[in-house]
Amino acid sequence: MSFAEFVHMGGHGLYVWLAYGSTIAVVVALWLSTRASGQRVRKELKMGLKRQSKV
Amino acid sequence: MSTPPLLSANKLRCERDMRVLFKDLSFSVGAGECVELLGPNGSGKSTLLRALAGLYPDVEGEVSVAASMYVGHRNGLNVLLTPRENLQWYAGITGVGVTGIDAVLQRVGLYGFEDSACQRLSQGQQRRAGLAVLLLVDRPLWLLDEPLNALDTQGQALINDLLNEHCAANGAVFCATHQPLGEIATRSIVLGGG
Amino acid sequence: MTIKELWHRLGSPRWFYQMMGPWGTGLGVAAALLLITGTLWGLIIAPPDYQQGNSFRIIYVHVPTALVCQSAYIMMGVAGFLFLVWRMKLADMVVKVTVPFGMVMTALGLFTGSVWGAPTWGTWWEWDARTTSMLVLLFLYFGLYALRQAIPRAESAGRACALLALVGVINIPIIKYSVDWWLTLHQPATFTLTEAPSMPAEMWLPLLVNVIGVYCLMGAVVISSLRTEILRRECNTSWVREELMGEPA
Amino acid sequence: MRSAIAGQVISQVVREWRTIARAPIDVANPLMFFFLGISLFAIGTGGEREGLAEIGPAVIWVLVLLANLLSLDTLFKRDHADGTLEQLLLLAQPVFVPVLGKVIVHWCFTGVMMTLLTPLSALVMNLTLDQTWILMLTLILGTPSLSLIGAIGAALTVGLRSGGVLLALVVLPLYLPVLIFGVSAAYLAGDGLAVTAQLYWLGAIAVLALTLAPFAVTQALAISVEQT
Repeated sequence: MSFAEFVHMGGHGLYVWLAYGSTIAVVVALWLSTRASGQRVRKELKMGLKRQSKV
Repeated sequence: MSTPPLLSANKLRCERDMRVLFKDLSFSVGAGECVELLGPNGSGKSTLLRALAGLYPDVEGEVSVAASMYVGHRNGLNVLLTPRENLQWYAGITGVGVTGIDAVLQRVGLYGFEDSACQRLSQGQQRRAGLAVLLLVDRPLWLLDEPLNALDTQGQALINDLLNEHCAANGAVFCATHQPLGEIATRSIVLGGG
Repeated sequence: MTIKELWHRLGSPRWFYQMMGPWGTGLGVAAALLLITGTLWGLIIAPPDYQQGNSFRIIYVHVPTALVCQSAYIMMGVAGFLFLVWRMKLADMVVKVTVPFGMVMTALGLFTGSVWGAPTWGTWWEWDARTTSMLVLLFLYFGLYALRQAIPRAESAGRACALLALVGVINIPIIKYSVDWWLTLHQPATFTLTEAPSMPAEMWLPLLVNVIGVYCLMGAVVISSLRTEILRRECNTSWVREELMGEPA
Repeated sequence: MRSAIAGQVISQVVREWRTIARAPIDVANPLMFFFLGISLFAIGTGGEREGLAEIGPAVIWVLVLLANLLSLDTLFKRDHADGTLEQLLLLAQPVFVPVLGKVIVHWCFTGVMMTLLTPLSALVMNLTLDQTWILMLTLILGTPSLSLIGAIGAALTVGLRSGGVLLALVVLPLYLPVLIFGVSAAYLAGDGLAVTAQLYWLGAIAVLALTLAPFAVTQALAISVEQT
């Protein structure tokens, strides 16, 4: 099964790749945003605590 | 004070919008006492009162409150109805009889205004009608939030009489106020700047 | 660890924060592995459907998201009940944290469903019973999200959303039944998406792998967002200070 | 105990009735909106009679839903503003009884009113007599659950600034089953088919709402009151 046929998906390529692409994009984005918000909140809290300890 | 206190609070703590309003606050109000709660604006007076009345649940610490009657900044009156109709509603939902309504309205100085819609009464008169509920629904503990504002001198005299009578009849009053109540307050608690 | 002890432990966010750390990463890794194998398996190895050809492969992404967004709402309903009745702070955080995840998954499920409908039914949007009840579920998620934003105080917002989640979860079966009954009665029962004809093993195995993978993903996302939320809410406690300061990461 | 509860309900109903009598506009608005909507649809389809009969039941039911939604504000907004809602929560034992009284009065002035006016709206929509009769039956069975479920949404959003749109977003998805069974019954009646299943479902939803909703409303009111 050559790569071109694989992409063509027997005529339904557009739909299959649209669905899979969007799912992969959303799942990866979800994972990244969860990690990012975790780190951002931890950084903010650490800064807050540092400021408190200085006062 | 042989009878158990009508209101006892132990180590109350309240944090609101990341600011500690009060902490380790303990006090008790026995029968016959009239305690005034003083403190600048935003020091948590209203929040404490509403918590004691059971309207605000986010206060930590143990509280034991006898059957209480809370009157807040708002009068608790439907302005479309007349004072009499409002009191009839109060009597209905609490199950007390409607017979005492006329006497109560006269006691707070609303003789002749019983059947005019509250929206046509003056601010002071509406405040008196709001206080009339205290006399109609007879409960031992009164939780009052700024009862004196929007009241003229006779109104303030009326408040003093009502408080004295209530304390004399073994009731208790816990009242948040700007101007100190003066001599009728047996004790006062001041909420700090927070 | 008896149930009673677990229940007591769950009451303290600190225990959850420390205990669930490894669970969060573990589920995350499991989700990644399962989803990658399931997707590749469904894309390459699984045979095409005799009727729909390759567009049938969309089932491997559509069905898992459709299932997980409904289970997420039911989880919120249960958490809402726990918060309202037993005042478990953790349950409030679960409701708050699951709404964005559920909303994203429902939107994704709707999108993949309509993409699948295009070659199968010839239209991008078909008022089929399943797509409609998923659309209603999306509105229920919007309702929860909007209510959370509309109430300034965190504690009141928590209680209000817990109550709405509970009311919503009671209504989901009724909505589902009435939509299924009305829309399938309304137009002849076309090829139903989820109850596909009895599929041969090599067709539904990747589907099962993906479904488990998506549930692991939900576990991972919810747990890690929960741990962040716990830090945010307990920020002025000593254990959080020690947790943040001690851990230089 | 029984007389106390009866006393509560009567005093609440009397109070609501007086409030509405003093400010009838709160109740009249949704009804005006209902007929305005119907005439908009009629004009929109160019008054062409077959088209109207085709969409008639669906239009009437959707407008009943929206009119009910508009009228939900009158349930708690006034009491929340003037402090009587707090007093109700503090003084009434049990609280859900007067709350139920309020919802019943609200239903009388929205659901029942629109049901009684159905012959008029059915006339405008050129529906058959059979359809009108079934439409009224479904409305009288369906509108109680609209008011009850709507009361939960109203109680949740009573103190909020963005109350209106939020109320619609929260409540309309929950109205869907009632709409579906109501509209489908009217259409089936139009074809002369049996509609007992739909009526049973509408009745079941109404009973479920009647038993569960008052407690949810009371809990929601407690949440709204704590925010002021």
